[in-house]
Amino acid sequence: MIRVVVHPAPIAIDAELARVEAAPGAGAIATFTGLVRADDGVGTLELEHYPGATEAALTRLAEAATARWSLGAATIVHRVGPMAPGERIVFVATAAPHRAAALEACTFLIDRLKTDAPFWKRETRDGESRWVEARDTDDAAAARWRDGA
Amino acid sequence: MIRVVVHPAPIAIDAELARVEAAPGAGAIATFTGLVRADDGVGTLELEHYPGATEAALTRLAEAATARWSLGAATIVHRVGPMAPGERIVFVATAAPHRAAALEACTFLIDRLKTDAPFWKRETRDGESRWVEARDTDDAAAARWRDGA
Amino acid sequence: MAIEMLYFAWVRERMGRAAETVTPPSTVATVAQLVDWLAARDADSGTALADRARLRAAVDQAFVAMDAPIAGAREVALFPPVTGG
Amino acid sequence: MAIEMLYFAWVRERMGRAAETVTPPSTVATVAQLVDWLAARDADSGTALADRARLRAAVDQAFVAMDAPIAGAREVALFPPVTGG
Repeated sequence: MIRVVVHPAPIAIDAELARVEAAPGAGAIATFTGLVRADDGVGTLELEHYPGATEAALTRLAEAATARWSLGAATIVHRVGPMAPGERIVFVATAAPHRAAALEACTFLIDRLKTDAPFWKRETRDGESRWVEARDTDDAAAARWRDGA
Repeated sequence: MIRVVVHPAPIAIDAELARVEAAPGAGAIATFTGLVRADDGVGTLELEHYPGATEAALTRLAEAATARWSLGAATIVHRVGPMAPGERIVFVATAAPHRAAALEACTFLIDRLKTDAPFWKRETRDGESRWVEARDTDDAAAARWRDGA
Repeated sequence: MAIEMLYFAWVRERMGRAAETVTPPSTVATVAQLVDWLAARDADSGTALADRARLRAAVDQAFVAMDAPIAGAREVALFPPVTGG
Repeated sequence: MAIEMLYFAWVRERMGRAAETVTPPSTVATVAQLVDWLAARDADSGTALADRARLRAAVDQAFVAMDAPIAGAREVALFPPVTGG
């Protein structure tokens, strides 16, 4: 059960979790939520994406995780547009019979999302607006899932 | 910010998540939820615990994770008493500035909880009630976090 | 010295009680010796505690190995391997 | 053949447009050659696309390397390294 949502509305975790928990064979649910940090001078964050290609990339990731870890459910919800500190940017949830599969698949999805899905962050910090630079650590985190690692 | 709850009431994830997301420096939230599986013949599950010792063990785990991964928040909620298929047994949540710390700490907490906290499951399956046997894989999962691994 | 014994899960069921206060002789120095002494009291305790390989213990709420000393212990718990989460 | 170009993030801002339809000559066979050709059109495009090391591309919505062929491509997107999640 794959669910991919890219949307400007706030992310309602409740409803998303209920769907994932209802997946057949769900004994273990892992989630990851990314927030706009409230404490390091960021005023607002704006997320741009590549309509169509983004949803396709996220769906491919969810399909890969579902096949590799035999997931009962994989959900990726990514917010786009402007958002405020403390708000949720991204929510990933996985359901599996046992915890190792759910937790590993959840880590895989957020690691790969960071490098494989076309999103770009622009943040306003101390009154100045700039595009966020990609981080080398994201490439490294994504790389460890390749080649069956 | 450590929060440990051992309680017979259903686990309300919403309120727990809101607390964790409000932690100082929270940019990444990882959660794990364990459910009574609905599809393998289990009618009811009953959780027994060691009052006092259980809370102390969970608090020690949360403190260890907080120190090791510099968490902004660590929450462990464990249900006890009788529960039905599909209901939540355990909920673990961690908050950190970055995702690797939140995800690793969450995995650590549920792995170690399985072996280090005094809970015992009794399940009714196909009309017969029996105590659940410990799994060797749980010992192995917990062991990989020891000795600074 | 008096020790408060606690039993959990199938140990509790097989012992037929959740708790009891016992006063072992001073020759009983470790958890393993305490289990032996309890098991020797009567046939029911002997049966309940027969499967030593599947018994775990805590002394004053801290998990310990079976050869741990019980000197000064106020509370000793016996139970099966844990299965939470 | 006409190609629909899409620009995102600072590439979009520096190009001053989000999309355009271009018809490069048949000698333009790869993404890198397409970027060179676009950059040579005018000073603004040249400036916008100057930082080649930080340019990434997708052909028909699939991420590709800069030496990927564009034969038959209907849509080519240029953008900085992604920063979602």
